[in-house]
Amino acid sequence: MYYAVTIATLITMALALTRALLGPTVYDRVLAVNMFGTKTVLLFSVIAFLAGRPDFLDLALAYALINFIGVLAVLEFFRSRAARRADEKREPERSVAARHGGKPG
Amino acid sequence: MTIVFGIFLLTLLVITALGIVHTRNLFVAVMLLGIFSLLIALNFFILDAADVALTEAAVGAGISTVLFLGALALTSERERLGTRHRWLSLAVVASATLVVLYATFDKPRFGDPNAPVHQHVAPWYLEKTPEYVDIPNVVTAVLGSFRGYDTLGEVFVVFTAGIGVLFLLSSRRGGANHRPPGERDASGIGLREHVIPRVVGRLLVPFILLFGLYVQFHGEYGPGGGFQAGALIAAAFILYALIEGEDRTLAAVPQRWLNALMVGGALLYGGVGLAGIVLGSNFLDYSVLGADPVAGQHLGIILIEAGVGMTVTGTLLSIFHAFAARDRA
Amino acid sequence: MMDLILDVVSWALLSAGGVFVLIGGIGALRMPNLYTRMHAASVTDTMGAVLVLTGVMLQAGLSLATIKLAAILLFLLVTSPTASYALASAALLAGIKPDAGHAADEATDS
Amino acid sequence: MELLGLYHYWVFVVLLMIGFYAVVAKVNLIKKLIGLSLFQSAVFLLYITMSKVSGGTAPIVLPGMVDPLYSNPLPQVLILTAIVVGISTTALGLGIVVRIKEEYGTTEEHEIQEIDRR
Repeated sequence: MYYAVTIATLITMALALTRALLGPTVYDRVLAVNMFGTKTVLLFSVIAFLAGRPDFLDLALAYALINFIGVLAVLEFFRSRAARRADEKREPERSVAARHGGKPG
Repeated sequence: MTIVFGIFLLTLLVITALGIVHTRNLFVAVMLLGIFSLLIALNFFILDAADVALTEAAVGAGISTVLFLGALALTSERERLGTRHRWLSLAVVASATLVVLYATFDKPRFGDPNAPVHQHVAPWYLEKTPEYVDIPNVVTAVLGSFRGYDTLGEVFVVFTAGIGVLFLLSSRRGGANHRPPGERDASGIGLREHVIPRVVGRLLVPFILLFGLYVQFHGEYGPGGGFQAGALIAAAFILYALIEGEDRTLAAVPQRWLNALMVGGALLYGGVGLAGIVLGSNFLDYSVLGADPVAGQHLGIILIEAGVGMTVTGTLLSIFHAFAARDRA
Repeated sequence: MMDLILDVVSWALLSAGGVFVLIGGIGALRMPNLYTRMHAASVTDTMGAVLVLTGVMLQAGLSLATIKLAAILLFLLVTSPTASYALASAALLAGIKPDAGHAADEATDS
Repeated sequence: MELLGLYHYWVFVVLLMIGFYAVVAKVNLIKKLIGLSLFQSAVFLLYITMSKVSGGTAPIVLPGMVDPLYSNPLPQVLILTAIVVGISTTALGLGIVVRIKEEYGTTEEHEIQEIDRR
């Protein structure tokens, strides 16, 4: 029965990967990555039992804790990009000057 | 059956890699690289390399995405000009592929227990670890004790790379420490306005730290060790920086401390090695550190793993702060 | 007898979990726009994870593995919906409308 | 079945060459670095593939296992350290790209070369 779950998870991974490759928006891709992360946690837990080494659940635990960071990093990336674009719209001269590193310190 | 799963995952891996190279949008490439990392960690796990899978998990899931996104924020997200000399490159790559493919037919078949790689020192490691080092995780024993020199070198490479990034990115414009406080704009506050991720993130940070310490000190008994723990602890602080903003993270753990961690870890490792000489044995021979050789090995491995963990934490966090500070300068 | 009941329950949970996971995958691929895809993916993500991990837990019995599985389940239950929320809010702020079926196409990878 | 035993090596070769193609053919410096990390991952995969022994288990001793067969720990040790070294060196490469972007205003290789020629 572990096999059934593993196969279902693997197929879902393939579907999520298809979604990540198709897009169409970046958010779809982030969604696919997030989904892929959860499926990885499940697969790690199931395979640990399948291989008879339940002490390797640490790996699933690591992913359960860490996967979140990737999504938050993406969110922060979008947020700071929006802030930067708003800045550039407001003060085009200043940001151009800043980009050329005109002023020291 | 597990091998069939492995083959399926490897196929997905190739498709992901093709997608990464094909897309012109670098942000998409970084997202796909995240999937690639998850897939390769699963493959490592299926191929019996739990320690390696844990390392890939600790590094690939959080830190590498964060670093690539940090670099993209400072450069550009799109490849404007795709490929140069496409047909020439394809021809070179195709011929190289054929040569290497031809070479693979001489390789021993997958999983062959009589392959040359299993005949040399590896059986000796597996056989002698219980006698000389007496810890269950043979990988940690080889990493810390039998091949301690090698690991020392790797730690110094990590350390040097950290110094390199600090040199490159904290020049001229000034890092976060030199920025006048009045100049701060909205980009340094992290996700403070997003209440739900913030609450959940704050909940997770202590658990990631705890798990990092568990991986650090449980590395002799299960998958884990300094490299994984360092990456996990760095990931915890990166999470804190994402939800609470750079400045609060730097207030909690100043750059000075990180520098001290980087240097201190490398020094601790080298110092344990020198202690071996002082106590009348060879460099990085821990047998003389304790009352009997096995106790000495235990102590030595705990100390050098701590050194590795310190250097890796300090380096990865310093690199992250260097990119983040550059973003706002 | 007890073992048999435990086995049957855990197999049932595992297969239900597998079905949920699979449905989520199909939904994420086949739904027409971002928010419906997110709905399909995140709801089944949580449910599938609960079912699969509980099923494995029943197999593991009372051991350190069960505690670890419970921790994994707890963290997944907390982080997975949060990640979905964060993503949906980012997409909404970026101007992708939930109601328009094909509005997503305009915002392709911008 | 005989040839299936080589599948892992073929995947290694294909991944290696995909990474190689990105490094030589792509103009964008960050894309080159991404290609380099694909290349690196392919090498990791080769080593870990070689460490596997059929019917073996991870080289972490479990009490109570009868006559265990372990996979080879040595390649795992090499790759474990290489992953962390890999992310550090990738970060160094990204740092250099960021500096190049600041000085030249672009991350496309031949635009940089044109600016240098002037």
